[in-house]
Amino acid sequence: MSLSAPYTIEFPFRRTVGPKIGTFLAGLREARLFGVRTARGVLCPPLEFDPVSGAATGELVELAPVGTVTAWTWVPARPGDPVEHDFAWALIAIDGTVGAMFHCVDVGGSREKIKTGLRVRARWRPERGGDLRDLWCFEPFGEEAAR
Amino acid sequence: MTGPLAVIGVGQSMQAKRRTVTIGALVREAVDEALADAGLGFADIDAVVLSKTPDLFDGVMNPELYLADAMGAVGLPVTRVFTGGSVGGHAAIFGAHLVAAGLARRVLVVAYSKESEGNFTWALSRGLPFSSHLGAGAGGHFAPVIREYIRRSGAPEHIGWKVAVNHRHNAARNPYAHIRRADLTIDEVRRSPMLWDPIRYLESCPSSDGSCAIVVTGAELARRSPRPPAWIHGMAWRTETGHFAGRDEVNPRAGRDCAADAYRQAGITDPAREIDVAELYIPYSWYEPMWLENTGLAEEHDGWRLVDADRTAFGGDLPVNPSGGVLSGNPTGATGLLRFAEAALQVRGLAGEHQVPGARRAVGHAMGGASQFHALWVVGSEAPA
Amino acid sequence: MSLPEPVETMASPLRMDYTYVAGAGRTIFLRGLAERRILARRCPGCSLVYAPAPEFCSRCLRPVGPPFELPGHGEVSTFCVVSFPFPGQVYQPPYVVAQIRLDGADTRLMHLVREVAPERVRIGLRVEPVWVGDDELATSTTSIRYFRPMEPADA
Amino acid sequence: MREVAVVSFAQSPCVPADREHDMAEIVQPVIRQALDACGLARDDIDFFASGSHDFYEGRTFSYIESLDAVGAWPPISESHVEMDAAWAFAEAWAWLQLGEGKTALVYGIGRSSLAADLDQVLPAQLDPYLLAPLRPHRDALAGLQAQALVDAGLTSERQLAEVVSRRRDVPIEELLAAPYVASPLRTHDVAPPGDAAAVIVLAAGDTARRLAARPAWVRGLDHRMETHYPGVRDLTCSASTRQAGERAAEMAGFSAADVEVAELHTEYSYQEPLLVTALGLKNAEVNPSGGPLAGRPATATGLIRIGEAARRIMDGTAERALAHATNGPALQHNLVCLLAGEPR
Repeated sequence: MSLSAPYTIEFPFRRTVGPKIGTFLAGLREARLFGVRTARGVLCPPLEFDPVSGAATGELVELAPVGTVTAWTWVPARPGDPVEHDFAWALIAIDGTVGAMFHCVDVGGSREKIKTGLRVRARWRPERGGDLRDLWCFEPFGEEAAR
Repeated sequence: MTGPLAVIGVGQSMQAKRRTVTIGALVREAVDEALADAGLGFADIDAVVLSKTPDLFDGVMNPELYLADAMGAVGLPVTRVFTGGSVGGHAAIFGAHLVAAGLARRVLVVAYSKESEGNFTWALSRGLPFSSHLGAGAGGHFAPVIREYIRRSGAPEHIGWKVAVNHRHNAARNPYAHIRRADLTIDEVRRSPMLWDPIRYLESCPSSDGSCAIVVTGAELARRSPRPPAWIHGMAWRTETGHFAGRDEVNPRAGRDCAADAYRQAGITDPAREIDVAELYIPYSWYEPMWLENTGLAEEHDGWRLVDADRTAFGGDLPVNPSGGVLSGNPTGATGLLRFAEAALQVRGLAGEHQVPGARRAVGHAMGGASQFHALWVVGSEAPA
Repeated sequence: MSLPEPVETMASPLRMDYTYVAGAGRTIFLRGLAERRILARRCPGCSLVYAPAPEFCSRCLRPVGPPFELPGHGEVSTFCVVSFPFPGQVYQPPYVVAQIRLDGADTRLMHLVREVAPERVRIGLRVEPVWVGDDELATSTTSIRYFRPMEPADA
Repeated sequence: MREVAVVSFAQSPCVPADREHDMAEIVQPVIRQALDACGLARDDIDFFASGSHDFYEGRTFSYIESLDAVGAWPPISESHVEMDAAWAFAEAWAWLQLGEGKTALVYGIGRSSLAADLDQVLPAQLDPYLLAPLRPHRDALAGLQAQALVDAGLTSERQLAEVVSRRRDVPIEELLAAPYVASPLRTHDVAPPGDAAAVIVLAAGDTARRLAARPAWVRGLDHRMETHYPGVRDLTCSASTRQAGERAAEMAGFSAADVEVAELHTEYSYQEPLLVTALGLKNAEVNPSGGPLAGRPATATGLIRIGEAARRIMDGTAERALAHATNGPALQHNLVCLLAGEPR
């Protein structure tokens, strides 16, 4: 019988984010959402390089933090997840952009309330530090939220 | 083989703690420079090879995935090579193989490390269950090997100090280098703190962020390239297992075999006379005499005499690491490719202030693990016969 | 539109839990250590003796022979003196980390050499293991606390 | 192209968790088995290539240990990819094209079981700034892709259950009643992680003819990368698989439509219909080995696909076969290899 034992690898990496992603994250801290210009339209989040041409992307553009769910998957909540009850990871096409943003959508734990085409808006954490998780999640609004 | 191969583009970032850029942007600096040097755009590249040291160093797994856009690799074959510290050399050779095999016309070889995000010493010295945590650190492995070399060769202790000074003086002529010290003296090296006796602080490599990229192609496209190509005359890699009974780590056979194979391909019979400049993987100063012997540039036990006689200094007849080498900048994932790229710059006549006048044939060398992984190429200003 | 002042860094904590599997060969060696025994195995192909021994000789690829006990003492093959502090260090520098060739083995074992001033350590120094007390014995290389010179004259 | 063929393939059984052997001990018997099967000794091999990943093994430079299984002495010509070993196969095949040697040995080792929770590990594959900080569930991006396919009418939960049912002999209704792990995916839609090693021996030209009664000739091989961020990809197709398949077909002189057997690196059930479409498979038997849904040993999984496809050529039960390997979230990077009983 071989010996075996558990062990842990743990390290507090600290990443430098550069001006483009740094400004995006600073925007989140102010509860503002920024995208970036490319030849085909605005991308949110602001990738540093164009996913089609590889060219450096252009200037940052402020966006209204609302959009439409274009794809989603329903998952059980784990400790440390943004939402305490079950939720959806989703692609959200922010209004005025091409492509979509990956984040989570909170529909109150009811799977039947998430669907492709759902209109959602950003919910911000009350305490923000310039981190992707300052954007707490997206949530339905307007008529659909009431339903 | 489809005829001679050549390097037609070289790019590199500044080597330093790069605490202002993302990993992607750091990689892109070298990629942009290499493509500009070759007068090419992304559309001209057929395949990408990525070199990087362990993913635990910066916590990004399979970085070729996230870096696809930064490397211009979308729609291309991408291979992520890893063989320890020699990886940059292995990546360059594999890139050349892809051209030689007819699988690509031009290959972009990319390498980087962003070690300032984490802690290199930490990643290397993690204890596993059932083992003592000796706390030897990176140099703790190499220092005993150096001691053994000193005993075997009878080299005087100032050799290590002299190499450290030579390389830092060289780095002062290289704008990309991390440690640039034109004023460094032997006395300062001697008085610097002892880390792993016999290795002193100023005889050790730094931990750097940095990137490097090269473009490799075949003869026809190389001749059409806007700037002079570096022709590949010979290239080889060799590996030996790290801890079999009776292993010699001072002068490992894998390194000797690797160099001999590359020289054979290049038609070189007397390397010390026929090579004009060498970029060797020297993380601690004593590895200069050791690798001079291991790569056949000096007789066994005589490497230190070349150092002592100033022959490997910048004005000598066999300058070693005119770029400043690993002692002056060490982004581990890129360090091997930087040696291969600097050799290419020398024979292209494009090394700027650290150009060795009239360099016609150069060696680029990389090694990794417990001196188990070896890669070496010989490049020349003329196409091989 | 005014852009916010960019943030420079973001925290990116990494934590991964794993199981370490020592494997058949290493386990034999580790179980020996728990009994204060250093077990070696000989390759029938090249006759070289490994301690610790893998299951297969990494030169010949043949399964190595049955374990047998070594006397434990040996000599310093080469060494370094760790002379500076760094994060995660267990011992107070300066201390000696040596490659030790155990008598009867062809491999070298990396371990500490203590009970001797670092400047007195030399290649060829005869050393013996100092084992931990019964309560600390384990299937681990920590069962050997360190090596020390065999002759008082060497200390 | 130089004629190059698979002349031997061996693998260890994929077990959920091997707690008895270290890396070298898992690989070594498989190497010996593969060499014995074609009558070669280690010293007869001209080039070695391997694939593994530190994040599965749980330590830096882990692959160095696997070299003990090769016995790299006297020194060998060798390279390693920190990827699925299918890419090591591609490297060895390219090396044999140089004409500098006649034989190459490729090995892959993959241990999915050492990490206690792959949810801790796999987010590290994602963009370190814009995705990884959210720490998505390991199956989240696959769930998104599967749902995108369902929304596009390209598959359905019932069809996914059929893919699984064919292999497991479990009634479809029972499968559909199981809970989701990342909707529309259920536990049985996810390839179960395991530990295994695989070895392939390649040989060129007449050497291959001498070593195997019926070598599996590598007629075409290519791999392609897509962009990374899922919000800017079309998740309903696999452009890189299609591109690699087309390029491989140009080399091979036949295409995926002509193969009788296809071994696909399906880490999820939904990837089978997606890949069948992207490759343009027509009448091929898909994953007769059981595929990764019967066991997924991390970085050995893709190499096993090539080995299983080659096995069918070598045993004479197929004339043309296709193997596919993938890496990255939602099929970001794909490799296609076309094999045949005759060289071109």
